[in-house]
Amino acid sequence: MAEDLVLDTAIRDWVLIPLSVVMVLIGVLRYFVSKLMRSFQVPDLKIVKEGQVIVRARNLRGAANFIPPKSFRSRRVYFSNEENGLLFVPKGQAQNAQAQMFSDPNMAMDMMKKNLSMIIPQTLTFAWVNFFFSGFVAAKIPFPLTQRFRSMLQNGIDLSTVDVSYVSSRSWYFLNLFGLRGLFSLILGEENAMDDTQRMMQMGGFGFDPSKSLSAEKDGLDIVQHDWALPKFEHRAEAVLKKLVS
Amino acid sequence: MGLGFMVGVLGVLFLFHAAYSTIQYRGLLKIMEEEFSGPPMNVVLELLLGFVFCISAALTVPGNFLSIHPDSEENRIVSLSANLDFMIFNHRAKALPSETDMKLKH
Amino acid sequence: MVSKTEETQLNRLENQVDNGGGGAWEYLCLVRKLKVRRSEKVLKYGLSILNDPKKRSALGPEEWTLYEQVAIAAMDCQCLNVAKDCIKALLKKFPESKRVGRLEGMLLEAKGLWAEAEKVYSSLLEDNPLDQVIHKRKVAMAKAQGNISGAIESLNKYLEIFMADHDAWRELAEIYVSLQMYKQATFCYEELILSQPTVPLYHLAYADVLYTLGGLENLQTSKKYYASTIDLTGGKNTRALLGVCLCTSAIGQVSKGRNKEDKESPELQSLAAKALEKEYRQKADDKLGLLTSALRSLKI
Amino acid sequence: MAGQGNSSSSDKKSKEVMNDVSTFRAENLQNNMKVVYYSRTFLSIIGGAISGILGLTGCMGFILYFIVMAITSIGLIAKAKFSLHSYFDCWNRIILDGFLGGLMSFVLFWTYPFL
Repeated sequence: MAEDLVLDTAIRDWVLIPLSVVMVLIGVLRYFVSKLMRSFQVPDLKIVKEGQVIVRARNLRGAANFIPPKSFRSRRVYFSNEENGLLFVPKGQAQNAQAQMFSDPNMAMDMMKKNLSMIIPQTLTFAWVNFFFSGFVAAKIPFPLTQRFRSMLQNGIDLSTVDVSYVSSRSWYFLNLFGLRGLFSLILGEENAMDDTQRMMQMGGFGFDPSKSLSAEKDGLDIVQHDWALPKFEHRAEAVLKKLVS
Repeated sequence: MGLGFMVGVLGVLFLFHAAYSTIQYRGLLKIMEEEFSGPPMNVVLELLLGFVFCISAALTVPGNFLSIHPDSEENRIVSLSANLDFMIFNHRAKALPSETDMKLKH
Repeated sequence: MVSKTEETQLNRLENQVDNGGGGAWEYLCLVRKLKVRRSEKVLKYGLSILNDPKKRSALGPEEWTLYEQVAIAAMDCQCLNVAKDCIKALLKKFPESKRVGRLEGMLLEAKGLWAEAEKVYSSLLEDNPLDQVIHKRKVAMAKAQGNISGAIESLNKYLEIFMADHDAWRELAEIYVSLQMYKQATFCYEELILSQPTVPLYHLAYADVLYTLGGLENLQTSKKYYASTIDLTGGKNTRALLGVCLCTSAIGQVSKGRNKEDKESPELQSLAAKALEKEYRQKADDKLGLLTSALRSLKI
Repeated sequence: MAGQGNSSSSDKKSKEVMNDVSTFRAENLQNNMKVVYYSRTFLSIIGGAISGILGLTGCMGFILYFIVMAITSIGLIAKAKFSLHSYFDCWNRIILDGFLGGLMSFVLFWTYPFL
């Protein structure tokens, strides 16, 4: 179809390599900025207590099968009974998250800081790529793609005869965005292997809302089927001893 | 850890060098309008060597596996650590004669 | 939590340092990491490092953690002057640090001046009411004064806030056991099992308390928890093996023959007995006779 | 876990007493999976560079990716000294897990030499 286009090497030196370098630097910069901005809020009693209640309820849910049925049932009642159960949140008191967020200034500040370190560099690079490097064939990807990819990969190039494997710099940006995630996880350690798209989706919920998670924990606890694991342990102990003695 | 890392860096350097020489080679081919079928033999050998180095680095650098069984030697808990937060000081050692020469000299 | 390999490593290092093989600093770090109580060795080797300027400067920032470790060890060994000097050095370096304030409170405790220690702790609590370690020190102080009920009461108040602190649960359990209040102790050990289900020693302690409580149902539950300890330690925990044998014979006596229990795990106790004999033969074969006669008296 | 006296004995575990109640050390399992993830990611990047330098196009490149991933799996199994059950709860943790995770990095480093 289209014969081989000869791409000017200058494109590579002045567009593609700098773009990749910039994205790597942004990733590293974001790592250190988020490290700096990890603000330490002074926890007040209420939040600490609720956090501990949730941890304990989660432990109960997780290891329920390790304690006898009677004590599990008594604990479940203790946790989720209607009057003064730990996980029970009386209807009136359940402020919604937004009201709580505005009432507590440093939570709003923290929200803004998280946005700053994630969304802003992302949109800036994207705008920079679109503004400066659109409208020309930037790179050749080594594997053939179907026509459907043309609109995505070759935006800004209005020729329909160009082979789909020649792409514009925007697709090079996306390729870098996803490709560098592996490299970042190697360089900067496991936890920021999540790149921005995942973090954006995760960021949906507005702030940590204790009352919602308390009732969520309560529902989780109610549906736990207690099946005592200890009888099985006797069989396993027998097997272990048989092997040890033989 | 140090050795594995060095081997990995060496492997990556080999790859860079191979990449560099391939680009030179392609530039040469472009001038002589010949088709690029594959890098010359010595570059391929270099690639293989680099690849082997990288594999060995990839297997050693990230650290080794830990056993997941609670009864394996490294996981089996033989004693609880002393509850030092609740440590009390008036115990029977009060009656024992303490070594007198213990002193912080500065 | 001290695992088998860590224990052997600790013993090896201890012997090496004892007969002058060096490595005192690794030993001190391991003791700190495993949180084991070796006060007299820590005091001796810690001072040998602190009194030698060259070694001390080689530690860099770690020097101050060593000062703290030696200070606490000195209090434990009643060498209060050494503790005072260490705290003075720390105060010079960190004038208003709360950690050093805590050490001062502990020094007052070691001296037995409970009122002043109480004052120091409450002043520290003012600026950080949620400081867990201070609460724990107040509990320890009540215990040291022999006011056990006060210790229990303040520990319960502490646990109402910090429910997931398993060290506090363990301390409460041990206090209840010392007061033979086994019912409450079982509740605490259940909490510990919930927070760390794969730690065999919690299962073992829970089984011990249930066995002491007695009664057919408790004995059967206790036997199951001894079995889970055996499973989690690969059959190498002697106390659990003995526990199984004792439980079986106690169940036999209590139910006097109508033991429907045996259908679930019939050979558990005979296997446990064989494993015990094998272990005794390996480790202490002069006491083998003792073991076999005891097992025979339990009719296993 | 019945068959597992200590980590060195490698006989197969009897299935029916297989621990439906898992008493694994979760943090060690996570550590092992992190090691697998790091090895895979690093080698997918290296594989991408190699296929770029060799000038492979189209499916040849992807075939090389699968070969590299297979070699990584074999290397990891050798590293676990074939007593897989003392390090992982099931086989595909080490064979299939993250097989396609490194694909994007592979593609990126594959296109570099083509520029």
